[in-house]
Amino acid sequence: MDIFYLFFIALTGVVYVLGAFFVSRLIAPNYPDPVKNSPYECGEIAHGSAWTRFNVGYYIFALLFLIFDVEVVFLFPWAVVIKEVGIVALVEGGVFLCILVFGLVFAWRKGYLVWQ
Amino acid sequence: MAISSHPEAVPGPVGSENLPQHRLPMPDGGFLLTKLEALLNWARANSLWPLTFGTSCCAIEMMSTGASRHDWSRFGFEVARATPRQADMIVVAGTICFKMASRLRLLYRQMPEPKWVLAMGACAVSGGPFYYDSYSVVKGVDKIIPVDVYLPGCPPRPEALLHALMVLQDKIKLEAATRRAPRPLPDFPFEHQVLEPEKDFSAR
Amino acid sequence: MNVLAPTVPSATPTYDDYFINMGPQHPSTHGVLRLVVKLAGETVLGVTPHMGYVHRGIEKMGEAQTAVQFTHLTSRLDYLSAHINNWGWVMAVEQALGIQVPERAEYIRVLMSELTRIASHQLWWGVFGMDLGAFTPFLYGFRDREKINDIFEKTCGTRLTMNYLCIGGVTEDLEEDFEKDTREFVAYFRPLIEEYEQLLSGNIIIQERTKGVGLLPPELAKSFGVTGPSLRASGVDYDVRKNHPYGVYDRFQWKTAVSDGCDSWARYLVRLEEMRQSLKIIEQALDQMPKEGPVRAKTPNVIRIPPGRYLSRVEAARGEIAFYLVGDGKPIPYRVKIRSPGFSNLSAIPHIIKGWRVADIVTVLSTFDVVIPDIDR
Amino acid sequence: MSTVPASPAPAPAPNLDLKLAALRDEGQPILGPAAVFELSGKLPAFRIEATDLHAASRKLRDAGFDYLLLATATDHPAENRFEMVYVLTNFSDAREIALVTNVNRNDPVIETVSDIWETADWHEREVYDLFGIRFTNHPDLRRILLDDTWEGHPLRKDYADKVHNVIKRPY
Repeated sequence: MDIFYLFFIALTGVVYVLGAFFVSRLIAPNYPDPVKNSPYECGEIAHGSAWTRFNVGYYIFALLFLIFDVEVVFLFPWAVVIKEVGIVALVEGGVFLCILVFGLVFAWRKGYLVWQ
Repeated sequence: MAISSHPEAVPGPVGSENLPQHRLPMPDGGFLLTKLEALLNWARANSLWPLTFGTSCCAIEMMSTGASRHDWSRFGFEVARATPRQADMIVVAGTICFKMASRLRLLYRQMPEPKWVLAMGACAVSGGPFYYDSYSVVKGVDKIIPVDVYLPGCPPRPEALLHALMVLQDKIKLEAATRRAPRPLPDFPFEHQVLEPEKDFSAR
Repeated sequence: MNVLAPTVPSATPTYDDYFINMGPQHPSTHGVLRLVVKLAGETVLGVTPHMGYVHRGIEKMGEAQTAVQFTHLTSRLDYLSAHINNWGWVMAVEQALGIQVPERAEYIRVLMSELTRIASHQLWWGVFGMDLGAFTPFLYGFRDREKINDIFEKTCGTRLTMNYLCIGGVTEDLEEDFEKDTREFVAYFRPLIEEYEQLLSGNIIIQERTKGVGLLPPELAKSFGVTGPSLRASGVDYDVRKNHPYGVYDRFQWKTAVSDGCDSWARYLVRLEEMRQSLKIIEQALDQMPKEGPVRAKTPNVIRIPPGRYLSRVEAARGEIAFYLVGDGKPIPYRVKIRSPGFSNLSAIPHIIKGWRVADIVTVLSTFDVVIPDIDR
Repeated sequence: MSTVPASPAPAPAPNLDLKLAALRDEGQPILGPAAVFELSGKLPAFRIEATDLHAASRKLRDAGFDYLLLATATDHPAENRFEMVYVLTNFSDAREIALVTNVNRNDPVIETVSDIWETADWHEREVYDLFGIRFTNHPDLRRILLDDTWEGHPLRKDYADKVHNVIKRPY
């Protein structure tokens, strides 16, 4: 029976997204202009290409953010069911968090949190 | 319930109280509005996002309008976006010089389609105190981009800016919402000066 | 090659530096100033300001308008210290004509200038908070600034570009309840500066982003002609009201806000302290002011500027503004040069921002309190 | 169009008040006989030749005038000269002295003082931008306020602008 609910949730998601595109195509005025698609550079004409070799520091920060963001995503369902599951879930959550805190301390000690 | 203080505004057939019908002879707008367009215009008019664009003294009065006493977020203008991508209108607050004109024109063209311009202050309307004897001030923004509402004053009071914004809202409520053609750009002879940032650092 | 062997980091950086444009339309440049920034990752290799986007040619207009007509343009130069600019220009013409301003007008000029200075610092404080990401100071600062605007509006008629000071004194006498309003404002605003301190100064983020950022050594500041609170925050005790007194400033007891921190934090604290000193000056001026008397000296019908060179120097909210005037006996000046504080203050920024990060450009630019029409004229 | 008297009688005006006399007595020995004290208006000035401007500036800088207030020019087309003015003061008691030199209008070139006071860098760029006076061995002489593609120098008296419609004041 709950398959139907799952299908219903997926349906509303798809309808919601496609609907937004369809309505805007129907109503929003659409007048493409080459200048309108040019990159915005504070009022100036963009100069040079953005396809340059970036500093590796950005990659590290992105990686750290990704790790802790995904961690939070895991914590949400865990927090919802923690009452039914009881102590076991608490311990597992604690272990999961400790591993990640250990990763944070490692990054901190190595000095990755400070921009070089 | 008169929406705008426009003399010839004639209240149309009775619509629902918060979606008024309006009949006003407009050069480029529809004459009698349908329901959907009234709804769209009403939604757009009450959520206009200005582009943060202030060059001189009028910018301070625009900030005062955005601040706590003359709060313009009561009318839906609060979110002042820094990029033209998310802005609905430009409040040209301050003097526009020839060097800035091509930049303003580029910003206007980079804005998505339903866009409006409010020329705030005497400098933007006609060059203001710099009309005579100034070699570098454009005498009026309408030589660069099409302007919807002109607001005199040097600088205009925040209440005057609020009234001009309400006049702009009334104007939006009368326009044809869906197939609104972009207004033609006036021809402006000064082309954009190309950047050479390398030159800035070669000398040092 | 053993894949796991640690690779020695190459001497040359493995990334290119690139240019970004904090262009004419940018939320943190307080107007239309373009900064071409050369970046290596986040660290700034160099900054080159480009001005002129709001260059209105006011000096050329000075050669086409009479001295009386030119006064209204001076309040549009640095519109946050409109009275002080008017005073600078008007003092230059009075010096040329040898006009003696009556006593009461001198005190009114001091009162109006100090109120303008407080209003300018309030706006600076609000926008400084907004630049560093805190939106509440913007609302606090403008809420208190409206009180000063009310006082100006009652006496001068407008809020921002008042044309109140004129050659020979002041155009109109004060409103009758000007003294009551001003005393109310002083009593209202003095505790509020402590509230400002609590709101921003205690904030760890603000301290983290301003302490030690943008160090301006005194020698560099002197050589670049930096003036105003930015210079006094670098330990140089130079204030035109003290070192080169004009008007009746030498009759008041107050001290210039000086700190030798040289960084953005010192510039921030100096401006807060300067607000307190301005309140002190306003109180003393209100007490010592002659209750009645003329507010405007008799000036000739046609004000002809005698041949010669004249210079007047005044302490605006951002620094020292000087008017250099060359007359040739005609009512229209022969040459008007406006030495604007922002122009010299901005010339020092590229030399103190090297090596800092992109976000620090915003902090330094905001603590230098840059007003663009004042730079471009 | 009457112009500023080119070189008024060097004899100081009789009612030269004490402050100006003190400045003159202080500046004269530093600058030597080449500088002619000239009081036209209220600003005490020393008129020197353009060639020894740099030396005079160096001497005044070492004598304690560590703050160049402003460096600007005035156009005198009738006498075919630009009058360069450097107002020097200091951060202690802020007494001010002006150095005044003449530059030939047809070939306006003068030596830079930006190596003595770094604020002169931008002031001279602005004078180049608005007057067209070139400064030798200036680090980066480019237009600072106007567009790089701008023709002409607006602050000259005979500046005629056909492109940006300059509207003359009728009264």
